[in-house]
Formats: sequence, C-alpha cells, structure tokens
Amino acid sequence: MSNFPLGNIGGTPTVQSDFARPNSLTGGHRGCQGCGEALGARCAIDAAHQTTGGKILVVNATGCLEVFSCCFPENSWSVPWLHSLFGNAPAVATGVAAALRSRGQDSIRVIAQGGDGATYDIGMGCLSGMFDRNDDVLYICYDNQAYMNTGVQRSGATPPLARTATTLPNKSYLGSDPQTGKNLPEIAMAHGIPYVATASIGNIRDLEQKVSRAINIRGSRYIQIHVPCPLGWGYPTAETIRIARLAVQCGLYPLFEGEYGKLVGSTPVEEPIPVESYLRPQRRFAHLFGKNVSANAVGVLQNIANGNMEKYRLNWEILDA
Amino acid sequence: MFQVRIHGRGGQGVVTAAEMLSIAAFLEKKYSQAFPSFGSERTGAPVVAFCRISDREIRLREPILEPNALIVQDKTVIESSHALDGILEGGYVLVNSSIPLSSCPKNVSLRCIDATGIALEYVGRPIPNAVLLGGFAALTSVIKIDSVIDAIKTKFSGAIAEKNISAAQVAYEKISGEN
Amino acid sequence: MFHQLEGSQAIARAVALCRPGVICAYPITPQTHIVEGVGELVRDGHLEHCEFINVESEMAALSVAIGSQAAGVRSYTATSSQGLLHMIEAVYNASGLELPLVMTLGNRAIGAPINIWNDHSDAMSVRDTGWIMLFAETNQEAVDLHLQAFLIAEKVSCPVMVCVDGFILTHAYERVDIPSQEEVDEFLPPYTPRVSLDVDDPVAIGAMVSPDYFFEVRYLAHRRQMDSLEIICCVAESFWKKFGRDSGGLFHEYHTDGAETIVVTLGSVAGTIKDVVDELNASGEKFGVIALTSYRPFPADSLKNSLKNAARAIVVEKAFAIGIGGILFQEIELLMKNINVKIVSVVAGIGGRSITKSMLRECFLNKNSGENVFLGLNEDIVAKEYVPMKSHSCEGNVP
Amino acid sequence: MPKPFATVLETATSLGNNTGSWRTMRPEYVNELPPCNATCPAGENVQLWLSLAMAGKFREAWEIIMRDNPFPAIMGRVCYHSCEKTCNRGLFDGAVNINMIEKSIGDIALDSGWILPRVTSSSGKKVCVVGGGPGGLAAAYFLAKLGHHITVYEAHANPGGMMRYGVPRYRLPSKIIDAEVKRIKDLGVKIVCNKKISHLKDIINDFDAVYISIGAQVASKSDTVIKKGSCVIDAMDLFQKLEDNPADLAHFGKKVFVYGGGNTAIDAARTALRLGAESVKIIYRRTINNMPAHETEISDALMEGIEILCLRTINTVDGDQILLDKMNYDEEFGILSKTGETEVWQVDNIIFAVGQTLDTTFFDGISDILISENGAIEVDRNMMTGATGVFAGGDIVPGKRSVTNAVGHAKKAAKGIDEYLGGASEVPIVKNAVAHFKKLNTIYFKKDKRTNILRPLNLSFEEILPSYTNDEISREASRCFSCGNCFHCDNCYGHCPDNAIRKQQNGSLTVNYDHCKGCGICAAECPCGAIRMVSEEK
Repeated sequence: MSNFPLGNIGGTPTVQSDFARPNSLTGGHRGCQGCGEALGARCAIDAAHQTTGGKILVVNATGCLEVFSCCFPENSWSVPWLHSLFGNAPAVATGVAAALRSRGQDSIRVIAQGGDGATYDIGMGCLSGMFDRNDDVLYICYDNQAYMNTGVQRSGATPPLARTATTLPNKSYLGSDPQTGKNLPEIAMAHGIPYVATASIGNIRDLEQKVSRAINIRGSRYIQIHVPCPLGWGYPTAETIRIARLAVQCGLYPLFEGEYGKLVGSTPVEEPIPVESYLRPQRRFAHLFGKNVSANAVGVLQNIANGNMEKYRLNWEILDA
Repeated sequence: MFQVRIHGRGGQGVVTAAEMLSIAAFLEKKYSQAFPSFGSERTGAPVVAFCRISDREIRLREPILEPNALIVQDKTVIESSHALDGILEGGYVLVNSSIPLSSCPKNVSLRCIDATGIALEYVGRPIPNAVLLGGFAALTSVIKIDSVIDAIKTKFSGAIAEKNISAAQVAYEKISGEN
Repeated sequence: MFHQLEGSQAIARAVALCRPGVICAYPITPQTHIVEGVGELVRDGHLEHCEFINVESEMAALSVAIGSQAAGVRSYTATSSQGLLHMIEAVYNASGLELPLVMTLGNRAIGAPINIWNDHSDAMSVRDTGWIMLFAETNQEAVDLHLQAFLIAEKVSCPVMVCVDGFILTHAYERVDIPSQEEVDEFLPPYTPRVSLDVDDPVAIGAMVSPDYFFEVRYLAHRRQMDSLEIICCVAESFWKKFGRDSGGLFHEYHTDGAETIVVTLGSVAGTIKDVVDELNASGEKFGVIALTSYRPFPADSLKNSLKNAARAIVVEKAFAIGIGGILFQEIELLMKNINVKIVSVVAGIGGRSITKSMLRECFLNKNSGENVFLGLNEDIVAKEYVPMKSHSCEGNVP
Repeated sequence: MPKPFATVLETATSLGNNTGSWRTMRPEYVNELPPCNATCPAGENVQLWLSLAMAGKFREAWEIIMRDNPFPAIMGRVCYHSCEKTCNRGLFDGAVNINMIEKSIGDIALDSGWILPRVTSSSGKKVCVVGGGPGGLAAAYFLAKLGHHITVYEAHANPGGMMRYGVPRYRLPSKIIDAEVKRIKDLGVKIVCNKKISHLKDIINDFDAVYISIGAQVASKSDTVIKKGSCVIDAMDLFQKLEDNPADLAHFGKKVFVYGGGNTAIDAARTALRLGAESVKIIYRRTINNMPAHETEISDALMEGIEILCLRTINTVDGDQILLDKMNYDEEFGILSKTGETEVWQVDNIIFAVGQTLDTTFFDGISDILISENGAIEVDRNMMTGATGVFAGGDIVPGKRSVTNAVGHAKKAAKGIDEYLGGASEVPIVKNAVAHFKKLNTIYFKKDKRTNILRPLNLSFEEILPSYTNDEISREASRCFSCGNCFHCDNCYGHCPDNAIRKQQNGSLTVNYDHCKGCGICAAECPCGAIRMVSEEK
C-alpha cells in the first residue's frame, strides 16, 4: 500500500495536497476532535469535485455528518447539498438524477452519502431500489461501524465482538454477535452494478483514485469509506489515521474494487499485521483482552482477517507461499 | 431552592457530575433534579449541565439562568460559554484550575483547585468531575462529603470508584482547609 | 423503593417490571436511553424470557412488535419524532388490528427543519390513529403510566402510547419510586391475548374489509376508545389503591375550584405553570391548572364540567397545526362553544424553545390578549423574514 | 423571492464558528535539531544542504556547507561522519550516506571551479595563525571572511597539516588539499611555509590577535626497548617523507610491522603495502573491537591483506627481530596484563603509530596560559587561552582529535577573535530539542536501501573511490527524513478533519487557530515530527 505523504514526495500529489482544493466540507463544523467522517467526506467530495470541475450535487442522509455540518446558521458545505430524511437518501438522489436527465444536464453528477446506519439499515430498501434501477448515482457510505450521533448503538456494520451501547459485553456475552452483521459491499456487488469499492482515510491517495474512477462511470456506483470515530471506538483523537491504517493492514477492512458483480482488484497489504495490534488500542474491544476471556475470542476476528486476505487476494506473498 | 450550573467540555463527564450531585442530594432525603443542556455533546465542544436541590418537590422545568453556584470543569470554556454570567450575589464558584483566575465576579466566593491534577494523580485519568464534587461539598456545604462518596459509588465501581473517592476527599480537605 | 434516576432509566425499569416478552430497539434521540436501559436489564438477567431485538429502522421496530404481539406475547418499543412518522403505517395498522401494544414516545419536534429538541408536534401528528395517548407530567407519572398502559391496552385491546417530553423528562434525573416486581405482578396480570396466531386455534388476522363492513369496523374502534375513558379512570383508581399515588386517569386539577382562569396543558410544562399559578394566587389572582393525562380518548364531558365555571381558559400547548393554529385549543373551543368561557390559545416551546416562569406570568396577566398567542416567538425575525405573497404576481401565463 | 429562512443556507457560513475554543492542546510547527546537525563537530547545517542537494541545487548546497566548513571535498574523504551514526534513518533502513554526498558536492565545486565572493570589508586588524593545518586554515578562512588581515605560518613545506601529513594520498590526494586551500588564499590570506614559530612571544606583539593550531606533533613514548640499529620510524615521519621527499623511502622493507590501533596505524600499514611491502602486520595490545580506528578503515585494511595481531605488545626491537609479549585483556574492567608467553618475528621495518602528544614548549614561561595534566591548553567558550588575545584550537585543546573537530574549533575561535577585535558579539543561539526517532512517523517513508559506492581493491596511491553521480546525489539525499523540520509533504494539510491548516500557493503551511480543535492528527501524521502539541493553558 503506497503510503507516501499526500504531497509530491514519493507519490503523485493528491487533491488534498493542492493549495486550491475545493474544501467541499470546510472548517468550523461541529464534528468531534479527530473525527474520521469529516475527513473522509472532504476527501471524497473534493476528489469528485476536482474530477468533474465542480459539477456535483450532494444528497446527505441524516446522521453525524449531516448534524455537525449543517445546523443554522452554520453550513460547512461548499457544494450544492440536500438533506431530507434518515432512510431515503438513495431515493432522493434518484429523484435529483432524474430531474437532471429530464433537463438534459447529464454532465452534472449526483452523489448520495450517509453513515453506516443510514446505508446498511434504515436506508437499505431505497439503496437496493436505486441499484435495481441502476440509477446514475454514486452512493458513498462513511462507515464508522455504529450509530454515533445517538450514542454508539449497534448497526448492521458493527464488527463482531465490538462493544456498543446496545451490545454491552458481560460475563457470558462478548459484544456484537459474530453470526450477525451485513457485508454491504458484497450486497452491492450482488446487484451487478457497474462499480463497487471500499476505501479508507488511512490511504487518502487510494480513496481519491477510486472516487474519481467511480465519478466517471455511468449507472449506480457504491463506495464505502472506513472512517474511525474516536468517541465511538475509544482511542485518543490524534490516532484516527493510524487506526484506519491498522484496520487495513490487519485484513479486517479489505480495500478492493468490483465491477458488474466481479472482484477486479484490491489494494495490496505489504506487511500484514495480527488483528490484535488493531484491536488493542480501541476501548470497544478492550473486553476481549480481559482476564477471564478465552484466547479464541480474538481468534474469531483473526480468522475473518485471514479469510479476507485470501478472498480479496490482499497479500501476494502469503497467497503464493 | 439551590441551583447549580456546571460547565465543561463534551467527554469530560459534565453531565455525570450533575447526575452525581443530584444523587448526593437524594441520599440526604432532599428533592433534586439534574438535566443536561439538551444538545449533542461533541467531544471537546463546550457543554453545560444543571442541578436543582430543594426541600420541596421540584416541578419547575426551565433552564437555570441565575445559579446559586457554578462549577467550571475546564476553565478554557469560561470565555466562550460566558460561564460566569448570571451568578447570584453571595453565590459560589468552583473552578478547575492550577492557577488563580485573572478576573472574577464581585462578592462571590471563588475557589480554584487543580482537579485535573488530583484526578491524574489519584485516578490516572484527567476526568475532574468527582474531584470537583468533593470540593463543592466543602465550598457550599449544601451536601455532605459522605453523600458525594455514596453518589460516586452509584456511577463507578471497584478500583475506579475507590480512586475517585479518595480524589474527592483530597479536594474536600483542600477546600475546607481554605475556608 | 425510591431512586434518583434518569427518566429514561426509570421508564426502562417500569417496562421491565411489566414482564414484556419482546422489546424492539432502534436508536433515535431522545428516547434511545430507554431501549438501551431495557436491553441492559435483559442482558444482565433482570428481565427473563424477554427477547431484545436490535432492528434496522423504526418501521421495523413497530412491525416486529406487531408480529410478536399478534403471536400472543406482550411487546414494547419506544420512538420519537421522525422515527414515529417513519413507522406511521404500522401505527395505524397496530390499532386497526386491535393489538394491545405499548409504545413510549419521547416527544421531539418534527422536521423539516430537523430539530432534536422537545415539543409535541410528533404526538399531535398521530392523534387520530386510534391509539390511546397518555401524557406524563413528571418522570414518576411516566413510570406509573407505563404500568397502567399495559393494563389499559390489554383490557381495551387497543395500543397505548405514553408521551414523555424528550430531554426535559427523558434526560432529567429525578426522585422516582419504582415498585417491586411483586406489587406490579399483582396489579398487572400476565397477558392473555383475546386472539393470536395459535397452531391449536388457527385464525387469519388482518383480513381485507370491503365497503360493506369497513365503516362499522372503524366506528366500533371509535366506540371502544370512547368507552375506554371509563377504563382509564378505574385503572387509575386501582393503581391509586395499590400504589397510593394519584397518577393517570383523565386529567388532574390544581386549584380549579373558584378559579377565574384555568390553564389547560399537557406534559411537563404543567410543573412550571403550577409554580406560576401559586405565585399569582398568592398575590390575589384566582388561577387554576388542568393537566391533561388522557389526550386520546379526549375526556370532553369531564373537561367541560371542570371548565364551565371559569371566566377564561388558557390552553398552553407545545404544537400547532400549520394552516389553522392551536390543536388542543380547537378541541377545547369546540367543547365550550355554547358556554360563556373565553378560550385563549397559547402556543409555546416549539422546537425546544424554553418556557420560563416570567414568560408565562406575563402572558397569564395580560387579560385582553388576542385569541391566538405565540408565546416566546421572536417577532423581529418574523418581521424580517416574512415576505407577503401579494408582492409578486400570481396570474398564470394568462396575458 | 428570498431564500427560505434558516432551512436553506449559503455555502461555508460555518467559517464564522470559532471551534478553536474547543482546544485544550494546540499544534505548533517547530524546528527541532536534527541528530546529524546536533552531532556534526563542525556544526554544519547538514539537513539544510541535504534538502538542497535533493532538489539538485548543488551550488546552494555547497554554499551552505562553506558557511561552516571550507573543506567539503576533504571532509568527504577524511571525516568519520559521526552524523551518520546518529542519523534516524539508521533505525529504519540504513543511515543516509551524508559523507559521500558531501564529498560529491565538494568535488563538483572543485571541478566547476566555484569561487567564493570577494571579501569587500576590511577591519584593519591583523591576525596571526600559527599552524597551517585544518584548524589554522579554517580559522584563517572564517576570519578573512570577517574582513581581518590574516597571516598563516606553517612549519612544513606545504600547508595542510594532518590533512597532508596524517592521511595517505590514496585517501586524500594532495591536489584536493591544494584546490581547497587555494580558495582560502584567494580570500587574501597570506600563507608562509617552512616558517616554524618556536615560541608565542616571537609573534605575539606583531598582531592584534593570535590563533595557535599547531597540532600534536610529538610521537608518544612507549615502553618498548629499542636497540640501536633497528629500523624504526614514526608514522608521522613516514607520511611527511612520503609527501615531501619520497626518495628516502625507496628501499622500504618487505616484512613490515605497525605498532598501534588507531586510524594512523591503519593508514601507515596501507601505505607500507603501497611502498612494496609483501606482508604487513599490525600489532595491537587489546582485542580488535577495542581498536580506536574507524570500522571502514579496519575492513579496508583487512581487504587489502593486512593482518592484525591482537593482544600483543612489543617488548623489544633488536635489529631485524622483534620480541612480542602476548597479552590478556579483561574486557569488563579494562585491565591489560601480560600472559608471560612471547613471540619472535623477523622484521624489515617497524612503524610506530601510538599517538601524538603536545609540544608545549611553544608556551613556556607564559604563566596565565593554563595547561591541563594531559598537556592540553585550557580555553574558554570562545577558544581563548588564559592570555588575552591568544586563542587556540585543534588537537592541542581538550576534546576529540579529528580534522572536523579542528574546523569546529576554528569556527568558534574566529567568532571569539572577531568579538575580541570589536566585532558583533555572538548572541548565544538557544539549541532546540533534538528530533529523536520516536518523534517521527516513518510509515510514510518507503524502505529503500542507501546507495553504496563499490570500494574496489586498490593498492595504488591513486584515489579511485568515485563520487556519486548527480542523480545518485539527489536520490541518496532524498532519503533524508528532514527530522524535526517541515519538508512540505502536505500530510498535516491533507489529514486535518477541520480544514484548519492553510496552505499558500508557495507551499507554506500555517495553523488556522480559529478552527483547529487540537485533535493532534497533524502532529501524529507528520512524517518528520515537525509539529508538536502544546498545552493551551499558558
């Protein structure tokens, strides 16, 4: 994973390093200190803005991003932005795209975005409908893996064994049940839509490339961005990017791309690490390292990570060995 | 009716402080009511919580604009949240600060205490709420230190409770020493 | 046994004492702590034989509860504002199927614009759905109303919604008496469903009804709800005998005998109003307060009886219908149409705007205020922002 | 029809919301001391000229070096590059080859004939420098640039001191020395050779200030018994003859022994090899890993077939035989003791390289010049001796003995002398904290080994060690982590969730404290640790 700095040292300069970047989500918003979602949103929308010369309309579902970015009299967005409800963003975006089509303005691109709650759960119906119609919308899901705005309740994206307000561990219960949870990128690919990708703010260059690739494709596209949340996951605010990197490096958050339902590429993990080094710094997994917790608790997550390494062909050495 | 307003930042246990204060009053067979500032407390954002203590049932449902006492858990919010506004004459102000305040309202008994320092020393985490309640008990004597200790036990358990209790007692002795 | 508890936690314990078999949880500010609280009681073993379901939306929350109730198990959920409207189809469906569900509504404003603070616009938007709607004035009453709600629902076989002011009550720490499990078990017998999905006694629930019978079905629902006024009273009486508290019932009167002006209101603001009334009466005024508990069914006759001797009735409510005005006000005005009582509509506290004692005192003392008062409205903003429609043409493209 | 009130908002109105009030910590860009700068004995701003070299700006890089050290080409050949030992990249995938880069830039400067700007000012003050070694010449260079009139007296036939007579030509060709000394002469410095000044008082009155940098010329004694007729020579004399009258060494022996473990011993051994010796053995009293010589020197010697006999001292030298005592060395307590066993070797020549001591007769009779017990001249912060106006540096003052240290002393002395002669007094610069490895975030650097230059076997006196090509210079310099100093990688600007770091068109980065919430991401993601989180409470 090319983790060069964002500027022109080593890698190609990113949009985020451009002094004249659009700053689609600008300063003064009310996100928590070290908020991953705020950064993910700026990176994604800036990349889309840059690729289309600013021709984008954004539809936002209710959630943390919406609440902390647009509350009268403060609006942090510099792009056309519409918020309707929690579960209808995909449908609203379908409407916006239809309106543009009716006026023959296909060059203007439509982006719908929301958190994992809005995307995995309450908005799943509308999302599937949008994919079903292959509407010309890029849906971006900022995945912080729980309902953060209402106080860290479990969502369909909450990882196995994670602590949330509605999956509090105790003697016999180790957090979110590993048999539950959804894999939305796979569900999106099952709809056969033109493009699906996962990304992370731990690798902004990779994120930007995927957004600009997606924005140029017609039909439904889905990008899911891993955005750690210091409040919800319980780690120091300065470590948001480090935690995001560790998630990818340990294999629990595979970065890959799919087209028309088939896996076409993945961002390689050069030096895979055990899941423990990703889990241990987070309070939401602290109970897995408690005294009387059996070792195979972490083993469950390690198996998932190993499965991802293989399934998404993340690390060539391991696979070739 | 004794009205208290507590200022601080999201994630510093400001709401828990108001709740513990109301529990302490309850344990002394008094009526009490605690409520947050009804906003979305973002980590780091200035936050306010309130507590009313009375001998009669409390029916009032309005914000506290003229408190009898103020607890400021993070003095860097004093300016941005106008934390000292509306304090009644003869009121009490307890500020978490290792150095004295540069300015303070007239005829109000103001005390500064390095609650974060005490919390770091006794609890190991910079969460000053229990410590300040210890100080508050000494400053206002509206509630006793024993009730504060029992209230802490309802919010924390085991070692963390013990550490917060000893931190609160240190603050109590320190402030009563200064009285 | 008295506790100092957050309103939501008190409600969670009350619900647990009623031994529900299925709880559905979906987060929405400000009720989230309630479902979280019940979930914790289930997980820690305090509430046995109860399934705690994390659902994916409010529509799912009530739909799951409909399913479990129809299958013969006492079910519960909670929601607020936008979530209530997201499940609106299921709200009508539950009452139509006469399922004795109980749901807590953490009252919160309805958008757009989105607002997470307290008012009664969400409750008012479902006042005609056929649910019994009980408003709690304090967290103690919220606990008591939940114990009564299950009993009322199962006696009347109609869903009951307990309305509790978001943040002001749900997030307020107060002294609350939580009865013991034994006391509640004596008061609230186990749920024996009138009808349910039962392999031994198969029935079809939710048949389609043609014009030939639909009118009667709906009228019967109306008749049943009007009759439940009496049940609500007797449940409140038996509650008073059992727990020694005058909670529930139709409404509570405060100093209304000989009062010249009676303030009629709903929910927690009644506390502040009582403080104001005490101060006014102390200085020679004659004020009384009626705090409505049962809003649906609407206790028309008893209300009329209590208001008829007053000279003026001030209706203080935290919601209003765009296009007509105060809602409770219209209902009270209709009630008193041929009785010489001046009715004043006071709309306040919209979207979490504070209702202070000083605002209320000034309003109550203003004997000749207009019929419609929007208390606490910022007139400057209105003057600046309102653009009269006539300033631009309305003709179509007719020349 | 105006926009709907409150539900429809103009763009970016949040910029008026001062979330800066949320901070309890604030990020600050800092300029911490890179470890290489901190350890360079000549006080070079290594990081700065490395960054210029990376950008291919070799002329600017050379000018930055010349500010602190007039001998880049010489440094590249003789300096023991302590900077590379502390280079943080050493803890990642191998230190930056700073030494080779400095050599390459020095060579480019000589090949391109870059000259120094003419000195225009003149202080009218005359300064005498005794000793034309690295220290003396450097002092002359620094003082000349300050406008003083300098005269250098050098005892030998040519200037250069240890550079010329202490380092064999295959490592440091004399044409390199001459070229870099010429630049100093071109500044108007008068160098008088074959002029041995035997005592301070001979010159003290003719000059406004004096800088003594005569080095440690006297060979230290050793308790070896040397009988008459034995063919023993001191390493310094060997090198001096090699330089000034090589003919004397025409019939140098086949079997040569060298006594000593330092760099001089290694150079002597390799010189003997080049003078035709068939077998060269170094005798050293302790174990090989105690040898003070630099590892690269030792490995070069071994590569050339030179043997090192450890744990041996020379008891007596008798004609063409030497009697060695076998030694035992207690590593833990550093105690050396004879084992009683001995060895006898046939030998043609023995070269003694057991270190030099100071000849302090130069200062006899001058009471206020203090001399420490190992014979070093005591000097103050400005390198001034007890006698006012008399400054000293190099091997004769306490401290490490190396060409680079001598240059460091010369620079300090020049400032001292200038101040003494009425120049601006030097404001003591506050040394920043050193940027240690743990302050960096090396995830942003791709592992890539340093470019090493092949060191072919070369038994001639010619220097055949090539320099880097220009691309190799830039490529190797780009491996520099720029520790503790921003290198404009834009990580902070790109990763700030609050868009609270401003980047100008010229690439400058500043924190916008109106919006910065103090989360600390910029400091955590800064690859080179150039941002520090500071408490908000003043």
